[in-house]
Amino acid sequence: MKTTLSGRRAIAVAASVGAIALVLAGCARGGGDVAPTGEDTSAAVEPSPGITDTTLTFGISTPLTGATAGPGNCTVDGALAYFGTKNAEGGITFGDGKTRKIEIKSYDDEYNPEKSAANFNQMVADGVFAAGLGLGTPTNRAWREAAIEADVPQVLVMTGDPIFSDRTESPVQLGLVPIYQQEGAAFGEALVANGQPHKVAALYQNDDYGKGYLQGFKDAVAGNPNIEIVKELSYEPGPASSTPNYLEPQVTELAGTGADVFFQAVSVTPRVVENLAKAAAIGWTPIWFLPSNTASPGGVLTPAGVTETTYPGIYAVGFSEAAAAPPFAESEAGKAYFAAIAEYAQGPEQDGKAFPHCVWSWIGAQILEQAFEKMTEPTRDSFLDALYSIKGFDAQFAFGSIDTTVDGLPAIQTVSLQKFNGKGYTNVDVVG
Amino acid sequence: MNPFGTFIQLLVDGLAQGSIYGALALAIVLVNQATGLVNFAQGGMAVLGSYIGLTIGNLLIPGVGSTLGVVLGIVAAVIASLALGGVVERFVMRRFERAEEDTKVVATIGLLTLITGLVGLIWGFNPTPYPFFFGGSESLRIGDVSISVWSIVTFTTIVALMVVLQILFRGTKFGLGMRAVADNAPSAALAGIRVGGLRMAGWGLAAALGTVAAILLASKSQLTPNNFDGILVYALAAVVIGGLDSPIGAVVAALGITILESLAAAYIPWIGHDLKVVVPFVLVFVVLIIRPQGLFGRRAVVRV
Amino acid sequence: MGARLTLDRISLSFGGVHVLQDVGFDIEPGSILGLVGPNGAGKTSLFNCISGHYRPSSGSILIDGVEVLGQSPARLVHHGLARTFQHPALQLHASVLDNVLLGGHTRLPGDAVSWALRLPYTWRAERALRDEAVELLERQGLGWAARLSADELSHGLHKSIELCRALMMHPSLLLLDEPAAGLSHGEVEQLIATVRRLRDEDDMTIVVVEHNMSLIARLTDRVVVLDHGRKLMEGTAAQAQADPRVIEAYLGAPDAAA
Amino acid sequence: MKGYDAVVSNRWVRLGAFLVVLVVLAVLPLVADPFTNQTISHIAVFAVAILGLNIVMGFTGQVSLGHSFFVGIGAYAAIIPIRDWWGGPLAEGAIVIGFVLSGLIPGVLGLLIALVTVRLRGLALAMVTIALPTIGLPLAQKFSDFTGGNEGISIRRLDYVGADGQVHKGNPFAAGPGLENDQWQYYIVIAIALAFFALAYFLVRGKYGRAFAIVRSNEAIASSMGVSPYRYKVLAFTIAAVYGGIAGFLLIVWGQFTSSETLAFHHSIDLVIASIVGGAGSIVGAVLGGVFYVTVSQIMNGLQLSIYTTLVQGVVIILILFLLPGGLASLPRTIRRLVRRGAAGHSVEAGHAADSASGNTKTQVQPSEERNT
Repeated sequence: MKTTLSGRRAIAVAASVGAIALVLAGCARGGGDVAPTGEDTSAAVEPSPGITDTTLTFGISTPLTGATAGPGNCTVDGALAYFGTKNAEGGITFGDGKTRKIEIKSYDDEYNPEKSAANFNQMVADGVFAAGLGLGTPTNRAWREAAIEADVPQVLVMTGDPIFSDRTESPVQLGLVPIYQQEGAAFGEALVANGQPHKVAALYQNDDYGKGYLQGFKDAVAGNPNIEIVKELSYEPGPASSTPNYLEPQVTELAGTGADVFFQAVSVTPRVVENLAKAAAIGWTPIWFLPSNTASPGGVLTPAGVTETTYPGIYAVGFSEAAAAPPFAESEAGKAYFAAIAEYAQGPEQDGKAFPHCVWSWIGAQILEQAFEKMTEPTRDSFLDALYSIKGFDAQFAFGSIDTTVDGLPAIQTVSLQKFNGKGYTNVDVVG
Repeated sequence: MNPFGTFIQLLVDGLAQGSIYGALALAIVLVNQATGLVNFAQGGMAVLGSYIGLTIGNLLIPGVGSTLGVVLGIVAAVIASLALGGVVERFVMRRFERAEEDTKVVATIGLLTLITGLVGLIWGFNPTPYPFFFGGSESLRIGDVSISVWSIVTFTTIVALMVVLQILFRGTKFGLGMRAVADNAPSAALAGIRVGGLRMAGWGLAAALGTVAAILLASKSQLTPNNFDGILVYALAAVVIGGLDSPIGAVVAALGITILESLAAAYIPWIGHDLKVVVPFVLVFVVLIIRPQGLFGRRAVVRV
Repeated sequence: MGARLTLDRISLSFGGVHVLQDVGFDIEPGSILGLVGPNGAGKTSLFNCISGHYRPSSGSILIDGVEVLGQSPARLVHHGLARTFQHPALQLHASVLDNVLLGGHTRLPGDAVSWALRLPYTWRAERALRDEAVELLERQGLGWAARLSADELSHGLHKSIELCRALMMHPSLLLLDEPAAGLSHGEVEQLIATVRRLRDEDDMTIVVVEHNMSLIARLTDRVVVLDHGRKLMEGTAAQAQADPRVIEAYLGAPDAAA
Repeated sequence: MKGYDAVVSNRWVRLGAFLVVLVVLAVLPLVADPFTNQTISHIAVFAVAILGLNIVMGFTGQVSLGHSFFVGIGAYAAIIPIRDWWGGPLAEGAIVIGFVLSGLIPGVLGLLIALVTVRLRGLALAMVTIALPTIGLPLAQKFSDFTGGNEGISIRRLDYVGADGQVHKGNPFAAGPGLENDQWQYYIVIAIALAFFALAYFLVRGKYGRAFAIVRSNEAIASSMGVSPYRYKVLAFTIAAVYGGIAGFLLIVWGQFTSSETLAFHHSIDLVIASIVGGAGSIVGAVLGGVFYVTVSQIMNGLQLSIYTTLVQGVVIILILFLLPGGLASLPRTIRRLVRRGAAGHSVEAGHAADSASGNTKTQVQPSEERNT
């Protein structure tokens, strides 16, 4: 008897829970959807999520822990510093006349695409107005199409992957930093311009980053018989466990080619430091090319013990001033930047200059501000329209003016070839 | 540089880099001998130790001058690591003495997670240059080949440590006790050996050894919280290939896989630098299948 | 039907130490053989050779005339061999019933997929085995403990449970390694009754390693005495107790002969 | 016989509870907001992966530090056929092929690896399993034309030629009418996850559960029972690989994206940690592990404290190992034990002496199922 009783009771409970749930189901989500999709005749525009009359929420999904946490924290801290300062001044006046404060929400993706995809879901649930500024190709790619589906702007992402600036492929996206090909091409063009014959050795990271740089360079020197690429070596990148421990064998091998130009697309700071020291030690003194994210004078060249005379020339492609260079710290804008970083950064031990990404994020924040000031309605569409129509804006620390109107190119397009002068970099047009 | 010069250069560089893997492998062997487990947190502890050394060194430098400051920093790091290793063994790992193998492994993984999180929060993620107290970036040239002072210092330090450990293991009462503990702790305890003390000492020594390696590495390529993540994987491979109970085996295997990897990358085109990481791990497979106790290890007798 | 076990010139050495040298004997089906000798005589090593855990360096082991030397322990089970261990290794966190059911492992049909899909025949086999195990436990007076966790029971009960586990294998040849060690007087009596019943009713061939000479004398049909890895003598328990060589062998360890 | 009654009634209670859970799981997505659905699906994806890990680590005691390799391979095996064939003549068949391959390819790889390596004990096996992602990741990047390298493969907006001859963009896991995408994906993920949980639940009961357990605790005894440790370890490793691969498929259903990153070694570490926190020797533990894996990051994000996530995970795992070695799944049992010890304080055997004397067979009933759960 007891058996059947408790059995029945259990089933009864299950059944009633089911019944209640079904009733809830009938009214909750299905019912909720009907109202907004009904008539669309009201005069006032329905604001998008994440924006009120006084605030706007912006989400950043980026690596905050793990092997890429250094630059990752920078992508948050630059924006926090910039908008922190603006908020303290009362906020930003939007194109619709309202003054809003910008709230930055950061989400750790550990450089793991699956986490960044989950972060996107969370950002939508948290009601961010737009998201972006985050670092990483696979992590941004993981939610690119989800952002398109959900119509959430994914803007000013820190990856040189060209797909983010392709308006057809990526209708709600925009890249911040120049695409890798542009940077590689800038060096190639300057090398061609000096007219001398050159033998080039290349070391690149075997991913979109390294391959993009190399492709840009190759395209720029193509058809020029003076310039011969004598050897290309690569290495497998990857965070944490598979981060290459040292690349000196590649440098040694490339030195054996006797090349006089070393095109080096390596994104891991300590490895670049080692390579610079290594080549000098084994007596190989080519002209160097460094990518923008691992060319910091204070963070890379000085620790490597490199001076102006070590190599015939160290060239980097830059699109922003380097916070680690003395002129930056002495300028008014630079002082304001460091003060803001000191006040608002949330990442641990952030000095604002160990990685360039803090400055890039600061530039990105200015571009966002431009878009905010131009958007006339509190909607994502209006924001994207505004963002895509910035032209001739001179952002602090950025070379050249910002132009977001060109399909296929990111917000920062002006890349300059720079030569190391012992302290910082000076812009040059020709290698040599 | 002629092709032969390149070859020699690869060998020389492999020896120096392999020494770093070897040092960590040595630390893993030491812990295994003392407590019969494999410490996945070894690299994390090494990084923590060197950050402590850096901090203390930087505090001292204004007062005592840079060279002495750095040296004292390193001494402090070694002492701190000794203490850290002992404390971790006594208050964390001791709890898992009788636990099963997988629990112990996971405990050290938890430790690694904890330490990595802590280091990142305290010292941040910026790569920090580690001062070297004499011309580490200087190098000697012999013909085409250049050998950096760093390489020489690293290699000789590690080989010296290996020799000391080998003597310690095979030739002293301490080592004998350690082996007795590793073999059979209860009977070692009955024989009057202070098992707990030996275990703490083993952990402490291993942590100090790892810290020496981390400092050597950092003085070449800066200090980051994740400095040793990739190196740990190589060190484990070296330990498996060399044998868990053999200090010499661990170091020789570490040097061997590093050189083999570089040479395979340079001279076997279809491997190249993209796939060179595969080389040591394929070797791990091969060695384990042919000689599961490692090339230098002793076969354990399985009792029923 | 009990199995005939024939050992011929079994030798075993570990790292140069000769643990067993040319040991051989033959057991009649359905009889009980005692394997005795002082500590370190090689009794358990011989057991491990028979059960396949050790591989002798030479010799031959026949079960019902079939050579089984070199077969894995898991294979030997299919020759009707079951054994217990000196220290009963039960699944301490599993129930007594589950421990005993393990003995019936090879009698359960079906591969992993069938079991994962819970095909009806696996289900039925499991239930039948369960009924059998409960019955077996009840026969041993352990029915009350079936659903308890093994770690809640005493050492003596562990021994009984281990025996039940071995019996679930329906062995024709049963090896008992010190079955009485650590048992109370009452438990020993029960053990003797059980082992005798296995021989008399189930016609099992049984080999017992035991220190306790009085137990051996009451239980076994014949004994084989080992010393330093060699067979000292073979005969009845009374003959062994009277044999001067045996007495001498035990004199080195008089307390063991108690 | 009264003991049986208790068990049977207990089984009814369990059945009832199970039905409640089932009904809630079935109805919830219709009510809940998309994020809740996505989170539950996400948990289910990793619960399946962790369940595989539990079978190899928790149930047979083999340390596997390469589980992310199988998840990653499974994800590739699922997404590549869909990328290449969906919308073509195969239509939805591509998804079925992807599903089958996501279990099959990791399973075969796992079997081959296990055949060679499970003879190794403890650490050696751990080392070999570390080698899997360490080798797998560079290989996946090397063949980036096929695998998409680190840029990955996304199938959320896949080009396909429709019936009208035009090229459309479509999500192979888009919902039909009446459901939203998150609901549809939820149902697929939950249905498959439940099926694989049921399979594991049945498997670790009865013959195979007992065999795994004895292999874990004592190989010598296992072999004496006719349980070949080698065969059962190979079996467990292979099953774990299949579960990892299926989790890879579910990852695709959930996120429609994968890249070489999925294979990375440190994700294996994340899975091991989640497994231990949830309870490695338990089916329910896999769910709890999945909850831990997914929600800790989410909560830390929500609190805007994510830089502390690593530290928190480290602290949690050490605490769990100290206080609850059986993981969160063992919490009820531990509490019960503490309560019982506090209340009764008498040993069962003392109680038994009286019981058996009086022929009373009523003792505490501990259904054997509970111990595996």
